[in-house]
Amino acid sequence: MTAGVSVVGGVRRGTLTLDAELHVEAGRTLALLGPNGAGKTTMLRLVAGLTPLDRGRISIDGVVVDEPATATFAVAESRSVGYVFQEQLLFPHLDAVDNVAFGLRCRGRSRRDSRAAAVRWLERVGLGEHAGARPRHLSGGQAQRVAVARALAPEPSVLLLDEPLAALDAVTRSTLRRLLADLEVTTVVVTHDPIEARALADRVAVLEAGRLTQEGSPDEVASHPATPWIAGLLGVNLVPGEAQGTDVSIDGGALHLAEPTDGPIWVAFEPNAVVVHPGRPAGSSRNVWRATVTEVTVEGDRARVLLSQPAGVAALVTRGSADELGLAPGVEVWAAVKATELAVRPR
Amino acid sequence: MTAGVSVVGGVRRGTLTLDAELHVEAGRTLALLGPNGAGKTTMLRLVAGLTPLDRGRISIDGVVVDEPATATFAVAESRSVGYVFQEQLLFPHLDAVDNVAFGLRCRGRSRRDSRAAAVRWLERVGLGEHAGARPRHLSGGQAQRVAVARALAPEPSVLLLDEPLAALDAVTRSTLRRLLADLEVTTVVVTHDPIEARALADRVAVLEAGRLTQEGSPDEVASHPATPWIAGLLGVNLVPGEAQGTDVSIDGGALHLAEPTDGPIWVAFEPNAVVVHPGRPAGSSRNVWRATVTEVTVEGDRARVLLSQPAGVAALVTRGSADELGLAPGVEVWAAVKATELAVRPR
Amino acid sequence: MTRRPPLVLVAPAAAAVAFLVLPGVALVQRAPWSSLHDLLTESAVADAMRLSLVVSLAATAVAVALGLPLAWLLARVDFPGRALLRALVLLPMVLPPVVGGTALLFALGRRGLVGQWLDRWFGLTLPFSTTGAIVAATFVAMPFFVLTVEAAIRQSDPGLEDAAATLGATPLTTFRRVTVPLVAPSIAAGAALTWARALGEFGATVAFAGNVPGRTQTLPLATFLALESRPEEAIALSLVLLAVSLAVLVSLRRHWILR
Amino acid sequence: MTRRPPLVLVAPAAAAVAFLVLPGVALVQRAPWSSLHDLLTESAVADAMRLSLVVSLAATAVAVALGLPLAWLLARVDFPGRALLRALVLLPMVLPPVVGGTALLFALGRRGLVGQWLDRWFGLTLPFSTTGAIVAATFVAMPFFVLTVEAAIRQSDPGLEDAAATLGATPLTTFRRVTVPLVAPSIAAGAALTWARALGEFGATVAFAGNVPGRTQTLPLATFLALESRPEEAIALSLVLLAVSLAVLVSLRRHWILR
Amino acid sequence: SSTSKPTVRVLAASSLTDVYAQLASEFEEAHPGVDVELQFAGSSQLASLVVEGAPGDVFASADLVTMARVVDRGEARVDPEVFATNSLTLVVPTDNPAGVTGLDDLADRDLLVAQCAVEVPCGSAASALFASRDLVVEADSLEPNVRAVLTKVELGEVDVGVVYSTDALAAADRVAEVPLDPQRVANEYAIVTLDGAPAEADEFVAFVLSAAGRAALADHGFGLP
Ligand SMILES: Nc1ncnc2c1ncn2[C@@H]1O[C@H](COP(=O)(O)OP(=O)(O)OP(=O)(O)O)[C@@H](O)[C@H]1O
Ligand SMILES: Nc1ncnc2c1ncn2[C@@H]1O[C@H](COP(=O)(O)OP(=O)(O)OP(=O)(O)O)[C@@H](O)[C@H]1O
Ligand SMILES: [Mg+2]
Ligand SMILES: [Mg+2]
Repeated sequence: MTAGVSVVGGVRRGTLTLDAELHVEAGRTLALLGPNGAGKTTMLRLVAGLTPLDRGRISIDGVVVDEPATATFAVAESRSVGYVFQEQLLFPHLDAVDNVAFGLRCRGRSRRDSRAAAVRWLERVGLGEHAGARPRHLSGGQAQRVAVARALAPEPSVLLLDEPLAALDAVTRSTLRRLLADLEVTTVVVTHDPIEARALADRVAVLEAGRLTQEGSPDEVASHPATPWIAGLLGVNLVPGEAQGTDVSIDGGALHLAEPTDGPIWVAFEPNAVVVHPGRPAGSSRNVWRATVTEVTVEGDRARVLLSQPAGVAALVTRGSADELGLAPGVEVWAAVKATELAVRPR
Repeated sequence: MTAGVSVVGGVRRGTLTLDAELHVEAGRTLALLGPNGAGKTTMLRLVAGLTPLDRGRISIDGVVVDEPATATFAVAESRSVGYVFQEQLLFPHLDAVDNVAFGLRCRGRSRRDSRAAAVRWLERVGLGEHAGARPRHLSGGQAQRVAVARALAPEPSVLLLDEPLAALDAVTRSTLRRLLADLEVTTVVVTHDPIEARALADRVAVLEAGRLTQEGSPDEVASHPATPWIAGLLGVNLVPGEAQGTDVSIDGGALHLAEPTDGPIWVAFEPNAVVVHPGRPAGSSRNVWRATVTEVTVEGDRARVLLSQPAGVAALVTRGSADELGLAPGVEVWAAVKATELAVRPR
Repeated sequence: MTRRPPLVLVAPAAAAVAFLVLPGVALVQRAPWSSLHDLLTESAVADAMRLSLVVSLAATAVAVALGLPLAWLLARVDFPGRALLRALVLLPMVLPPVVGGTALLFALGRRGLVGQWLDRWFGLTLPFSTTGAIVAATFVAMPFFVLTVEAAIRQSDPGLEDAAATLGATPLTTFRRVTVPLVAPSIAAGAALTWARALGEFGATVAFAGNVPGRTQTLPLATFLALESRPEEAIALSLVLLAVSLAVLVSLRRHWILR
Repeated sequence: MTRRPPLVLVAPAAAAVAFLVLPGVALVQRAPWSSLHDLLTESAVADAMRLSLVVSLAATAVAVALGLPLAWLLARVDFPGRALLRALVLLPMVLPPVVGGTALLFALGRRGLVGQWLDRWFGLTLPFSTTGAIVAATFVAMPFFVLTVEAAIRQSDPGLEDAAATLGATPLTTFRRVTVPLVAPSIAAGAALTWARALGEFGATVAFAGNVPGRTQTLPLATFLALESRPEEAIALSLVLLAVSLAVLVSLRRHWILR
Repeated sequence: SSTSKPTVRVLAASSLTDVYAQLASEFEEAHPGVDVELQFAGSSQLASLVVEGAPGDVFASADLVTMARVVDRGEARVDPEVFATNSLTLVVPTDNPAGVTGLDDLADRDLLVAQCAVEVPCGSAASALFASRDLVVEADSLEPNVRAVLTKVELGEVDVGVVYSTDALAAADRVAEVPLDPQRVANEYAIVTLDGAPAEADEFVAFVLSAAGRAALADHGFGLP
C-alpha cells in the first residue's frame, strides 16, 4: 500500500450507485470532473469519513481507514483531512477568524495562537478586513474564501475541495488557484472547469453516473477523451459510429475516413477543424453536411458555434467570420471537415 | 419612467455603501459583474424588495416600488420577480416538484396544475427523474437547477439570477444558458464569467466596491475596459500611467508610445501582443522588460502566462512555445510589446 | 455514519434518565395490582379519564391555535415592548397553579373583571364547567407551547421566508407553508409539553373550575381526592394517567417519524 | 425589511396575550397595596423568596447539566428504544405534582427504593432538606428543558457537525462548540421554561420535601398556606413572585439579545 | 316526570368525602327525583369559589373561620350550623420505630414530627393542643394538609404525626394510632344553605343534621356537637 489516497469500492446514495477506483499519489492533486449527480461529492465524503463505504477499501497514507469487510472505520476527526464543502457549511455562530481557527484549536493550539494563525490565513485569501464578520454578513464569495482558509489552516495531510473556486470573482480565483497550486498536499479537487483542472491538477479523473470513465494526465484526457461527455466538456467533438472500411455511419448521417477500419469506433475531431459555410461548399471534402446553429459563444477573438447535427458538435471560427456569416441560433449552415482531421479510436 | 427595471440610489450593508445606478430595458438582460463583496447580491435584493433602499428610487415597469423619500415600498411578494439566490434557499421540507410548484400555487394555480407545470419545468432543466427528491437528497448542481426552475416557473416579469449556473457541469450549463437566453424577460444576472455574460446579456454592468465602474454592451466593455479589474477579468492588460509625450511612466518601469500624449492615462494591450523571450530580445522594440512568471494557465491550444511586472499583466502564447520556453511559475523571462500595439485612453 | 457518543455526555444523560424514571418505577412497585382491574372498570374513573383526555386535548388545541401566531409574532415581528411581552407570557408558568386558578377566578369568575360581562351578556359561567377546566388547563399550559416554538422560529433561516416572498407568498402563506413546516419538530415538542402539562394539571383547575365529577373532575383531581382516603387508589390512578400518556406519546412519535 | 404582520395571525396572538395576561391584571387589581410593604419586609417572606431563588436556580442548573446531554442523545444518537425513552422522559410532566412528590418519596425517601441506601451509606436524607426541595423541583421541571432542546437539535443542520469532524473535532468538542451554540436560543428558552416551572413548583415539593420554613418553604408554599388563612397576603406573595420572575426574565432576555 | 330534576349542588371539605358520598346516596333514595351533585376540595378553595360567584347550593366547611368568609360576604341564606367535630390524635408508622406512647414524647428534639402548618385548621388546632399542655414541639415539617402528614408517617419519613381522628381511622391499615387522652375538640364542621338554592338544599342540610346523618358521621369517626 502506497502513500497518498486510494479508494476502491462503492456505496449507494438514493438512486445512484457509486462504484469506482481512485488513487492520488502523495503530494499530488487529482481533479475530479463529472456531470451533476455523478457522485463527486459522495466520493469526497467517503474519503473524509462522513459516509462509510458499503464495500471496498479506502486507505490514506498507507493506513486503511474504511473497510467494511474487516469492520475497519476511522472516524472523520481522526483522518487529518481538510474539506471545503460545496455548500460551505461555515459555522454561523462564529466570526470568520473563529471559523478558520476552529481546526487549529481542535488540534490543540491555544486560542491566541489559533486566532493569530487564522488572521494570517484570512489575509492570504484577501479577507483581512472581514476577519470579525459572521458568515451571514459575508458575501457569497467572501464566505467561500473563509471556507477555503478554514480547511487549509490546520495543514491537513489530505485536501478535499468541492468546487472551491466556484463563487469567486475571476481575479480572486486566480489568486487562490495559485495558492492551492503551491501546496504540496495530497488533494482531490472537484471542478466543472477543465482549465481549472489543468491549472490545479496533475491528474484528472472523470466520474459519470457513479463510475470512473477516464483517468489520466490532463493532456492525455484532453487529447483522447473517452466519452462524449468528456469531449463536450473539453470542447472536442467525439461522435460514436460504426465503421466499414472508410465509411462510418453515425447517428443521422455518415462520415468518411482517410484510413479504413472496422467495427464500433469513436470519431474525434477538433472544433478548429470544422469549417462553416453559408451554402454548400464547392471542393473535394466529402465530409460535408447541413446543420442548424444552436448556440454561439464568444471566447476572446473566437466564436464557438454549436451545431444541431451531429448532436452537440462544435465548430470554432474567428469572431470576424462568425459576424460575416451572421451566425446565430437558428441559422442554417453547411459544415465541412477534412477526412485527414478525423481521429479514430475503437469504442 | 420607462418599462424595465431602474435603480437609482443606495443602501449601507456593513462596511459597504452601495450607491449605483442601474437600468435594464424591458425584455433585455443585464449581466452584473464585479469582485466579491462589491454589492451585486445586495443590488438584486434591492430590486426584489428584500432590502429596502436607504435613499433613491427603484421602479419596475414604470411603477415606483421603493422610494424612501415618499415612504413608498412595495413588498417582495407584490413585485412579480423571480429570484435565483446565490445560496439556492430551496425549501428543505418540500420535494423538488413542490419547490418548483410553490410560486405557481402562491399565484393561485391549483395544486394539481402547479405540480404538473413544475414537473415540466424540472424536465426542462434535466431533473425529471429527481422530481420527488427532497433538497438534501440532491447533489449541488441538481439543487441549483431546482432553484432555477423554481424562479422561472411562475413566469415573473423580472428575473434576478445570482450566479445561476455556478454549480452546474459544463454540459448542463450550456443547456440552461440557452434556456435563459431564449427567455424574453427583463433579467439581471450576476456572473463571474465574462463569456457567460456575453452569452446571456445584452448589456454588462460592473460594480466595484459598491459603485458602478462601467456599463455598456459586452463589446464596448471588452474593447474598452474602464478599470484594471475589468481588464483583468477580460484577460486584457490595462496599466495606469503618466504620459509625457511618447514616454509613459508606470509602476516600476516605463513604456513608449507610438503617438505622443500627456497626463494620466490608461495603457491597454492584448495579451496576444506580448511576446515572451527566454533572454533579452535583439531588435527594435523599445518596450522590453524583465519579469517573473507567476502563473501559467492552459486554454485549449494556448497558454496564458501571468507576469510579475507590471503587476498582473498577461501574455498569451501558443502551448508549443510555452513548453519550448519551459514557462512555469518562478521562471525569469523577458517580455516585449510593440509600441503600435499599445492603445491609450485618458484616465 | 455511526456516531460513538462520548462518555462525558452519555453519563449525565443516563443519570438524567435514571432520575426521571426511577420514581415512576417506585410508583409501579407500590401499585395495588390486585385492585387495579376493579378500579379501572369503575365508571367514575372512566369518566375522569375521558374528561382528562377531552380537557387536555382541547387545551392543547387552543394553545396551538392561539400560541402559534403568538410565537411567530414574538420571533419575527419587531415591535416595542417585545421583550416585556415575552416575559409576561411566561408568567402563568411561574404562578403556583392554585394562585393561577384564583387569578382566573378574579378575571373570569362570575364576578370577575371580565367574567361578569361574559355572564351578563352571554350567560356564560366558566367555573364548574368543562369549559372552565379547559380554560384553566390552557392558561397553565400554553406558555410552554409559545416559548418552545418561538425559540425554534428564531433559530430557523429567515432566508427561506425571503425566498417564499419572492415567489409571491404573502406573509400568511409564508407562515403556513414555510415557517410552520420548518419548525414542525418543535411544534410537535411544544404540543407534547403542553398536552402533558394540561393532562397533569390540578391546582388551577380545582381553584377555578372546582371539582365536579363528570364535568371538571379530571384524573388528577380524582387522584388528589383519592389521596385523602385511599392512597393506593391514587397511585393506581396515576399509573393509568402515565400509561395513557405514554401510549399517546409513543404513538404520536411514531406518526411524526413516519411522516 | 419591515414586515406587516397579517391580521389573521395578529388577532389570535392578541387573544392569546389577553388571555395569558388578564388574570395577572386581576391579581394586581386585588392586591392589598396598603399592607404590601409590611409584608415584604417580613423576614419569613424574605426567607421564602431567597429560598425560592436558590431552589429554582439550582434545579435549573441541574436540569441543564443533565438535560443537555440527554437532549443531544435523544436527538442525535440512534439507539433501540429511543422513542420509548423520549416518552418516558416526559412522564414527570404528566404526573400530578403531588403524586410525583409521593413517587419521589417512594424512590428517594428515607425508606425508599434507593433512598434507604443513600441514608444507610451516606447518611443522606433528602426529605425536609433544601436538597430535597431542589430534587423535587428538578424532577418536575427537567423534562421541559430536555424536550425543548431536543427538538431544536433535531432541527439544526447536521452538516455543520460533519464540518466540525473534518476539522478534527471530537464528538464532545463538536457538541460544545457547534451543536450547543447553534441551539442557544432554544437552550435559553428551555432554561427559562425550566426555571419558571421550578419557581412555581408546589405539589411535588410539599409531598417530597415537606414544608420547613427556611429550608423547604419556598414562596409558592408560603403562598399556598397564606391562601388558606389570609388570601390577600397570598395575592401579595404571588405578585412578588411574578415581579421577581419578570425582572429576571426581562434582564436575561436583554443579556441574550446583546450577546 | 318533570323536564329538569332538581339538583342540589353540595360543596364540601375534602375530609368529608366518604361520609358525604354515603349521605348523598341515602338522601337521593329518600327523595326520589332529587339529584345531589357533590364536589370536594379544600374548604378555603371552595369558599373562594363561592365568594367569586361560582354556583352552589350547600357549603360544608371543615372550620368556622372559612365558613365565616362565606357568611360575611352574604352568600348564605341562613345561619350556619355546626354538624360535626373532629379531634386530634397521633399516628406513627405501623412499627412505631421511635416507640411513641403519648403526646409528651413530642417534646423530644430528636423525634421527627410532622404536623399541619398553623395557617390551616389542623395546624392551628395542633398548636392550641400543645399550648394547652405547655409543650414546646418543634415540628420537622409543617404540612399544608393532613394528607401530607399521613403520607410522611406512612412512609416512615417521620416518627409521629398529628392528624384528625377521622383520618387516623381511615388510614388504620397503614399507620398505627396513639390515641390521646383526654380527647379535645379541635375543630367544628359547619354547614349552610347558600343564597338562591332550591328548597331541596334545605332538606339536604336537615338530613345531615338528622339522626341518620349523625349516625353516619359517627361511623366515620367524627365527633358530634
Ligand atoms: N443524502 C442523500 N440521499 C439520497 N441520495 C443522495 C444523497 N446525497 C446525494 N444523493 C444522490 O446521489 C447522487 C450523487 O450525488 P453527489 O452529491 O455525489 O453528486 P455530485 O457529483 O457531487 O454532483 P454535483 O456536481 O451536482 O455537485 C445524486 O444523484 C444525488 O441525487
Ligand atoms: N447582512 C449583512 N450585514 C452586513 N454586511 C453585509 C450583509 N450582507 C452583505 N454584507 C456586506 O456587504 C458587501 C456586499 O455584499 P454582497 O453580498 O452584495 O456582495 P456580492 O457582490 O454579491 O459578492 P459575491 O460575489 O461574493 O457574492 C460585502 O462586503 C458583505 O460583507
Ligand atoms: Mg457535488
Ligand atoms: Mg453575491
